[in-house]
Amino acid sequence: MTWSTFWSMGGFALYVWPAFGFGFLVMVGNLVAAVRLEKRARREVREARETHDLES
Amino acid sequence: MNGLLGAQLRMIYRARGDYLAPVIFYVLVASLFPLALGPSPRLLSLIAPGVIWIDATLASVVAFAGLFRDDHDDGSLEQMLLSPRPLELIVLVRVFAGWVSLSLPLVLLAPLLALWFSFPPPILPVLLVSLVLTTGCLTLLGALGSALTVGLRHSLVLLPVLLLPLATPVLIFGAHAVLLAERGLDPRTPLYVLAALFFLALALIPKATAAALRVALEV
Amino acid sequence: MSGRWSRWIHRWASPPYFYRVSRPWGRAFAVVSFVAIAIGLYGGLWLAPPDFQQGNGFRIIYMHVPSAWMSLFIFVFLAVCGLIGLIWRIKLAHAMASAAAPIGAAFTAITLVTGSLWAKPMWGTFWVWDARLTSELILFFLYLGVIALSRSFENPQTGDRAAAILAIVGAVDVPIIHYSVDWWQTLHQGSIFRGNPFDGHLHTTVAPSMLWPLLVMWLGFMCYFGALVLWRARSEILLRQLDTDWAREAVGAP
Amino acid sequence: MPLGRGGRGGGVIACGQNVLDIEGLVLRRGRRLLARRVDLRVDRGAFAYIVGPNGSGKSTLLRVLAGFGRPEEGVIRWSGRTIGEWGGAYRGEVAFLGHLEGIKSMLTPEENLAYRRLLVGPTGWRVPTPSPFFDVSALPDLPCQRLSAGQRRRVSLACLEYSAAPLWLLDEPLTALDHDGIAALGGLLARHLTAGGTAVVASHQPLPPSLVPATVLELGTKR
Repeated sequence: MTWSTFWSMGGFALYVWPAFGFGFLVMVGNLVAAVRLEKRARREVREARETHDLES
Repeated sequence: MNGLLGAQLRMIYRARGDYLAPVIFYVLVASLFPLALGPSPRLLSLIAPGVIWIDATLASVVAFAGLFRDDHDDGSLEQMLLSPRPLELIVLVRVFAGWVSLSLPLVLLAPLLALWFSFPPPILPVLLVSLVLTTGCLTLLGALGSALTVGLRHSLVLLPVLLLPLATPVLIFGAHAVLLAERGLDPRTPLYVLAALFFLALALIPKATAAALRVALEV
Repeated sequence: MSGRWSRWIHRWASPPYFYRVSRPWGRAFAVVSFVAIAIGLYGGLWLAPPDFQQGNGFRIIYMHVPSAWMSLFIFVFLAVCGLIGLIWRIKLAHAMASAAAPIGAAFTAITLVTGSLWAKPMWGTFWVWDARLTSELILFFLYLGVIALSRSFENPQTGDRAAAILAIVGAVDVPIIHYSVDWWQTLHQGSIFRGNPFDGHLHTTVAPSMLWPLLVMWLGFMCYFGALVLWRARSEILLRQLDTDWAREAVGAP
Repeated sequence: MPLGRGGRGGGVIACGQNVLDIEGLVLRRGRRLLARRVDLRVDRGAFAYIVGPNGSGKSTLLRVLAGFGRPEEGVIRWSGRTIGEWGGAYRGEVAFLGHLEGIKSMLTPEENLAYRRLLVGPTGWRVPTPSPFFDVSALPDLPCQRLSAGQRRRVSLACLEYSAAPLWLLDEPLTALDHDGIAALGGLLARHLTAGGTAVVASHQPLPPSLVPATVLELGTKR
């Protein structure tokens, strides 16, 4: 397996690389979503604390 | 339990006007296909099983969206949940009453649709048997969907998304039983599988519907 | 449940304990998944010999097949978490389920896209009504249904429990869908296409040099899922315990 | 006139001492915390009166007592056993009157009574005194949809009158009742209590003078 056949994937580069590209894109997208979820969760816990203090 | 069924059917009879809409929807949608695809009998008879099944599935989903909503809105759902009788039985009675009022018209109208789609008459019995089993499964699934979304206002949009994936096996075996019969092949295999699906749904879905009703009313 | 067993479940499933313990476990899973995926890719893309029939195009299976396995595994995971949550009323189980659902949907999407990218060179069209791809498509709609239901209630607990019921019924339906679509395909075998690229290929992959990267990729994906679901579950459990003291300490709020 | 499990040897005493005991209950609706550590004890033959502004958790408390969902923290004991221990049997112990009347609008009052009788089952149903306060035959024999709100409320209270459940949970029972309706409800509740039953009543309106609650629980201030 030489570098040239690796990049060209024996003529299937047009399908193999987008497939892996999309796959890892989505998996990284999941990580980004997880970060945003954690931020939202932390913010809501802080907010719940403030509103809770006001009520009691 | 038959007293409950009697009361349910009496209620349905008195409010029969409300149960007309899904039937009109069913017949109307079926009549759209010749308008869209042209009236040639050969084409229509080819697509007849598919059209009847997709139409029956959509009509069922639309019709069953409100199965438990009226009980929820007038408070009798709370009384049903507080009844010492097994909730699965009460749900089963409600589902059978729903089948009679909403699905039976779809089955009885199938010959009319068959006529419109120049459907070969000798295959009508297979169509009716398979449609009865299909609407049985769809009624049970519709009851589950209605129970899951009973507390929501906009459940009509959500219900198809929940139910149609679950209904695909019923669609496949139901439509293909008639397709095979049309080609002169033996339709018994898909019919047996459809019957098996119906009994599996009969065993599993009332329990899930009862649980869904309890979840919906939880504080 | 015997005393020891229920004590173990309640100790492990208590949110603060889970919140603390899941961090190291999550990191461990993340490291293992990174290493395994790297090795799997190297094995699959570089070492494995090209397939005699499909040349190097077959290498897409190293992304397609593991994510297909994951999409099925995560749906069963949803159903099991739903069952635990419904029966023993363990809030953590619902948090894990609502954390896992989007990941499962993502893997299903990957499977569909890589499947169609693989069908293009082998079959000339991006979409083939093949039995496996079709049941994967239906599984994708099942995921969307579960996620949509869990988010359409303003009370998160009702949403969790309703989605759990749908996931359980869905999990029972998945094998039925799979076999009904298979039966549907054999019925139309003659009319659309002779044999299909996926079935033929999997049974002939006997060469071990092709097989081990597949298993390593699968291990990598499982650990990736483990790390991600624990991470998301920590946020989901916080969202469900907003006004508890431990949540505030965990977030470091005053 | 025995009240309670008619089938199980008549009187209320037979089914335990009918005491409702709530300890450390936390009331939560979705994410909002409504009340923390609610403690309440209602003895046999007495009733508790729940007051508090709208949205303070009165209805939530009654619904939890009726068994709709389990409380996360706190214990509810009825006749010495927690709701968990009662399991399915608890449903026969409770008669719940919510904001909604709980009657079918397409059935006539008589048919509604028959429908509720089927739901509650033989052991949960008993024939009240000869002249029941809420005599359904006095109402027009039309589907309840065409009756007035007050008449519909009388039908749902009639269902309560026939109920043999020892624990009554009444959420705003006085709504849509005229003056003598309120007096009739007072008499109905009084007879239930003298027969050894227990009740929890949540309401805005002042109770009729004849009814003196054993305990008054103020909701809305999170202790």
